[in-house]
Amino acid sequence: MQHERFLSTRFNTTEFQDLGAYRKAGGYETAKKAITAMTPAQIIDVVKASNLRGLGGAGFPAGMKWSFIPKDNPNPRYLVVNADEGEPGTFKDRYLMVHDPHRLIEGMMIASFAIGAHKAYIYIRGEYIRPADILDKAIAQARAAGVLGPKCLGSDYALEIVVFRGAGAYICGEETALLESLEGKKGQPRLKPPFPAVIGLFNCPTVINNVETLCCVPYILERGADWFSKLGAEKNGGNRLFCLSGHVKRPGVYECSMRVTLRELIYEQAGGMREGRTLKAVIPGGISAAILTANEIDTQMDFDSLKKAGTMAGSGGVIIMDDSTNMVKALWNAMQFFSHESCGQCSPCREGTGWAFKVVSRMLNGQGHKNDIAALLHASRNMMGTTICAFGDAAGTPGVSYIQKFPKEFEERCTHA
Amino acid sequence: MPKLTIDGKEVEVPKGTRLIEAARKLGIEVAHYCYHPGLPIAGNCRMCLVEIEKNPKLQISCHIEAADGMVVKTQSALAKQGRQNTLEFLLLNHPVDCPVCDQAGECKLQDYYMEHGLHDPKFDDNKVRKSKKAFPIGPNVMLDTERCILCSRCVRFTDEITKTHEFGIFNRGDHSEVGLVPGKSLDNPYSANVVDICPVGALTDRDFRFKCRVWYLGKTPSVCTGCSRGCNIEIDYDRLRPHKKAGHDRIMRFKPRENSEVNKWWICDAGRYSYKLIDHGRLVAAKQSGIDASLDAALGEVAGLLAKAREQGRSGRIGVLASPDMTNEELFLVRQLFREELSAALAFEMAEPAGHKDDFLITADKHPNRAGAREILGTGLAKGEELLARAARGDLVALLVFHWDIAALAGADRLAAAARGAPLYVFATHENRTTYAARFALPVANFAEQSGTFTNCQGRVQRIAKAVEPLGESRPAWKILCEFSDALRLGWTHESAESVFAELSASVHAFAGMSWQTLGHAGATWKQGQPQEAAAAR
Amino acid sequence: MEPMILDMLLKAGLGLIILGMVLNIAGLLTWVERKQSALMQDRIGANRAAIFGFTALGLLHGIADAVKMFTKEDCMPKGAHRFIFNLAPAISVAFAMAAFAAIPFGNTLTLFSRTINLQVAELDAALLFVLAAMSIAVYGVILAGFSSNSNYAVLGGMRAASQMLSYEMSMGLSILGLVLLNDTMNLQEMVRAQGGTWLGFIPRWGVFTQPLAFLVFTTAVLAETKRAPFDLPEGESEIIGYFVEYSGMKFGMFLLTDFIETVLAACLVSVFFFGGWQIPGLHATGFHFPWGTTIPLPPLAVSLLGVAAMMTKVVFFNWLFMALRWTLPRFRYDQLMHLGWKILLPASIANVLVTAAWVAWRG
Amino acid sequence: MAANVKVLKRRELTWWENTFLPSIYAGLVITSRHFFGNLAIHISHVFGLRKKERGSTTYQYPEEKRPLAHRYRTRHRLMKRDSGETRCVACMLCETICPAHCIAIVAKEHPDPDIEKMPASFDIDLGKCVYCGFCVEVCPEDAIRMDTGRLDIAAYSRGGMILNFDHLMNPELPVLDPAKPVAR
Repeated sequence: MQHERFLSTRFNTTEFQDLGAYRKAGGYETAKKAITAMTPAQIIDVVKASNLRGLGGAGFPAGMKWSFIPKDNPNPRYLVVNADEGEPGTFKDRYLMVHDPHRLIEGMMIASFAIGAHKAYIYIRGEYIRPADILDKAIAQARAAGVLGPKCLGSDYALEIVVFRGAGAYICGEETALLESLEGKKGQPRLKPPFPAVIGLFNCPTVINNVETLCCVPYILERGADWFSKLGAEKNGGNRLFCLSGHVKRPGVYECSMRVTLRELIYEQAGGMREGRTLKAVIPGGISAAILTANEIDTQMDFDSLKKAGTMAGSGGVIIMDDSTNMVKALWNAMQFFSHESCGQCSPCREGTGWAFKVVSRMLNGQGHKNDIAALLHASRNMMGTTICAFGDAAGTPGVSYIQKFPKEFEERCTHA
Repeated sequence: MPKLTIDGKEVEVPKGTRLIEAARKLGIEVAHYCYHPGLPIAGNCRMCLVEIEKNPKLQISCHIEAADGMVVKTQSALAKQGRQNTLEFLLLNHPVDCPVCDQAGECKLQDYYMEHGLHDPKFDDNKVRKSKKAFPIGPNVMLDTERCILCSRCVRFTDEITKTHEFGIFNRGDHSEVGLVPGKSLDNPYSANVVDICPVGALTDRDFRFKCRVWYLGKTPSVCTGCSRGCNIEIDYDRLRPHKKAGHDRIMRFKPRENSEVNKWWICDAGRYSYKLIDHGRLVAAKQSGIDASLDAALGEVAGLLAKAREQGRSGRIGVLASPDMTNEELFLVRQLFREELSAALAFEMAEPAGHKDDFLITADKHPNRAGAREILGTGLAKGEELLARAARGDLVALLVFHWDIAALAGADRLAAAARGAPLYVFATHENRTTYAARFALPVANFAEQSGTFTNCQGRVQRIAKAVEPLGESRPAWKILCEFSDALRLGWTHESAESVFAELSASVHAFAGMSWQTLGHAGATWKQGQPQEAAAAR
Repeated sequence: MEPMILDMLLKAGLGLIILGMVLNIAGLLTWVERKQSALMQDRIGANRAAIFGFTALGLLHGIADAVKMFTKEDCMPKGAHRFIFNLAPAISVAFAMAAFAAIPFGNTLTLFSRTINLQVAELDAALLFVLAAMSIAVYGVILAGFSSNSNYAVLGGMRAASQMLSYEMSMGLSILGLVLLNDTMNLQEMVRAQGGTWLGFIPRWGVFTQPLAFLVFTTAVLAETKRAPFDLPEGESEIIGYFVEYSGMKFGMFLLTDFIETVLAACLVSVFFFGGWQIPGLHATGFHFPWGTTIPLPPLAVSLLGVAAMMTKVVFFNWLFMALRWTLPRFRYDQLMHLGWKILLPASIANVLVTAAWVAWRG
Repeated sequence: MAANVKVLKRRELTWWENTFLPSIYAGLVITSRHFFGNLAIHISHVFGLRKKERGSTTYQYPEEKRPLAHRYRTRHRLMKRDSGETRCVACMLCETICPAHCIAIVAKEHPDPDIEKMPASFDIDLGKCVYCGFCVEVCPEDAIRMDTGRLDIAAYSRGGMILNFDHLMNPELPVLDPAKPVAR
């Protein structure tokens, strides 16, 4: 299958980090057109029509999200870019920020204009030191050139962009925890409702979008909503960056249409499994997604199809495991991560992740008790759906799905009385 | 006003009411830890899960607002299972050291464990040890981070109520623990309230520590007398166990009692620890010039003196210094006996240094019933100092002093001068320099040992009740006044403070329409309109 | 005069010997009772009282008891009749002992050419004397209960009195058969009449001539001693007896009376039904066996053997009574009355009638 | 509800049985068998024979102690930790459950915050104790047991019957001091 690529076309060069090169290639023209020639409502309608989904993981339609900003709220509005790319197996936003930072800024500009924000934040994970530096530099350049600032691109529209570096907490990728962190508090998710679109950053209406989502926006305005929505699948417009990692010949970021199947991603794009190995399992959307076995890979990679398959598209982090993989070890890895990253606010997640990790550790050491599988399922299931944010579901999913899909490997290790 | 159904019962609640409050209105208690009606909602304990029809997931009832037509089930199998699962999580790393925990017996973990019957926990690994076990975090509070279930009530209390921000929750995941912000100590004037709101034994009272198991406590609703706010309290006393040695403190602690009109859920530390005065330094026997004497002799002498003065028509020269520490009933009897019957020289106020006050509960007036005294006795009266001066001039045949420690306020010299000029009779709860100087000091019961009413600074009449027996020979002042009335053959028939109050409400306008029953345990605000009725009558 | 004084002295001496003997046996019985019941019940029994570490199989307990009783406070209940209260135990014990005066402990003993009848009082109506003495013992019981100023004691006394009266009837009637047969009321004569054998080997003892009378008498005399299974008057552990208000040695006297009466009962049963001092085959000159062999013995030896035989029989019956006491459960009061009036009394009357008919028929 | 009544008829006694003589005789045989059998054994013991047989089933108490079942409840003791300290944490559950109100505990702070609480005093009034063993069952710390095997409990006063903390920690000590004053 042929894929029309646009997001990833600049991934093999760093020249577009420079404002000059970017503008020479037609950069900021779309933004200028949007700011000067379009109304915010028009922009939102275009984005809505493009079926652009939130590409950070939840897949919430971006245009819809923008339209939730209350019109009558006198408070300032904010755009926050979620660049806290913490999901294990995901590394697409880094490519975008390193290789095409101005694309992000342009997307932010359009989005900020659409929602009426004059200040936008990029919340970037603390480990992304180089991307953050590049962004800082790009913003400084853009501001110096009058692209940003009180008069953006010569219009009346004012926009300031601030890069905010996180401190390395996975939970701060959750939008409300991100807001808390941005406000200078401990990164813990907030109770919803109210949603950030109503009460967000500093109690003001706020839109939070992923880097990739915003990078798509200039293209949509440039080439039309129709083009974009046709690129992808039904109600899943456009392309998506898939981060293939694990036991394939060529791991990396691949831009594909949402229509692509998992099989194609593995065997065509990534060049298939390593020499002499066969596929055992795939996690299609970051570590929080339910695992799939080798004969479940014919599913299409859009949000709705994967949901139907019992898993989720998530952040696009496809982790491929071959037959040399120890699933208990894999689960141990996941649970170690979750128990370390639970924010500790809600009891089920705080205590459940630690419990699940202890049980899996015991299994890994071959010390599993006879009823440990039941205990692990019990803990995992009870974490799901009972917490403030989606972390509980994320932390519960691997335990349940790994055991469902590979019960034998777990049973073998749970023999102690 | 949304109308919803909870457990098959319909209820209508104001908009914005949370489900947990709507359920409470129906008398249904949904198990909860982090939710407290006086604090912002955190929704982190995930205990108050209920099932809402047409909603696939269980929802926390402390956060979800009641909506019209909602059908809520708090007792469905799913909801119960959900709460049981949460409880299991909460107990995973709880040390379950109930034997050494002062909270045992009033611990919500215990209560809900019994309610939800989690008798087959699946966790069988080592618990996470927190950094520190019990340690003091302020003058009044001990913290045990292991017992903490991280409900964040204490954090929210210091953030929202006292705004002193001492607490924080540190670390992540199951290593999270509550603690003090570095460099701070929990020493705000309301610090011990965190003990009350802590649903488990993480925050315990240093003063109450290991003193008594809570199931030995008897509880009597009463009112704090520390200042004129009249915070509602509960007197927790040790139900004397026959095998326990006598002689130890009877009152174990004060706990604030919810009254949304007065003190909400809180009480200041000064009031909370004022229980120590109930048993310490008490005047337990009549004293004659500081030496033990017969109470009957003392009462007889005063009664005889009153009768003689009336006979000789000199009763106007009896000085009576009543006190705003007295109950409304006692003040009413003072008015009836000394003003209406004897027309004695009456006062109830003295010059006092201004007390500490803040903008929350603590008031500057350190007497519980000044409002009541002014209403009953009137505001146009002489001050106590004038009575002292008259006594010193020899103008009085006797000076009766209730509660006031004159030596502390007016000085020992003026006290001595007054005592030289007229026989001084002091009715006091505690021994002090005034009782030593008096011709007779008579022991009276304090507020924990009698029933009655106080009127707080808002004009709210609130009942106190007897928690313990009067110490030693002491007896309530109203009983003493009734004895004097017998000596004067006035024909009073009061058998309880309640009957005095009935007469009071019949004759003093502000109290009109009130009765012991309508006051209840929350009290009632008196009538506005024609205040100072007594003064007007003069 | 002289022989008469000597006779009196001899009789007095004999009386003292018998008195001492009886008292000692009664004292020993306290020990026997403990030890025998212990052995029967797989216990050890009293074994603690010791002098210098010697316990003498618990024999010293009797002494310890005596010391205890003599040294115990002598209480008298308020409102008790002082004189009668003191008198009652004395009556009990005195008349129980007086009855021994008529008991022959042996045949005549010839010493220094004087013939001494081994019977303190050679009464022709000895039988009546014994019965009378035993009856008077009832007074002790009734008076004790009556004078104690205690309802329980009165009830106990009344129970005791009615029981003793009930059984005295059968007791007296059962002996009547023997009197008819032997034509005497002198106990010594009655014993002598039981000498000799039938067919050379069956002793001519009362038990063989009057078997029914033996059963009735034994039962009645046991009831007369107020001991188990007829111990309703005392009811040691359950129902309170007539001496509930007594303490110290006065209580001890009642206790002793029981044992003395037990000895008396054993003596009477031996004398009436087991030939007293008779030994089958022993004649005045020595043993005469039915197959013709004779062992000549001097008269003194014969007399002493007779005394020994009497003692042996008394000891055996004491043992038997003890064994019965620790074997049988106590009667209920109505059962007691039923037995006395409806069984023993008709049986003894029938026995008298049959015996009288037999005597009349034989001429 | 009509009860189902089954009338049992007693066997009529024969005339001979009615005299009770055979029963009396049988009873006498039994008791006499014991009497003479035991007598023989005791006599044999005097001569050093049949030593293995016991002439009685009773125990001569102070010299000879009856073996106690391991669950027999005897005087209390407090258990110790490895360090020799008491295991008791003064939770007062025993005091609470005690039906005789014979336990009185006063708590105090333990220097080790991991233990936190310990008894300042722990008194058991054996004069009131009914040996029900509830205190042992209720103890969450296995701190109190009734397995000392000590039954020799006597004192000259009521006060002498009160065991204090030292007595409970050292059950082997002679505790009931006759010289203790009568008054508490």
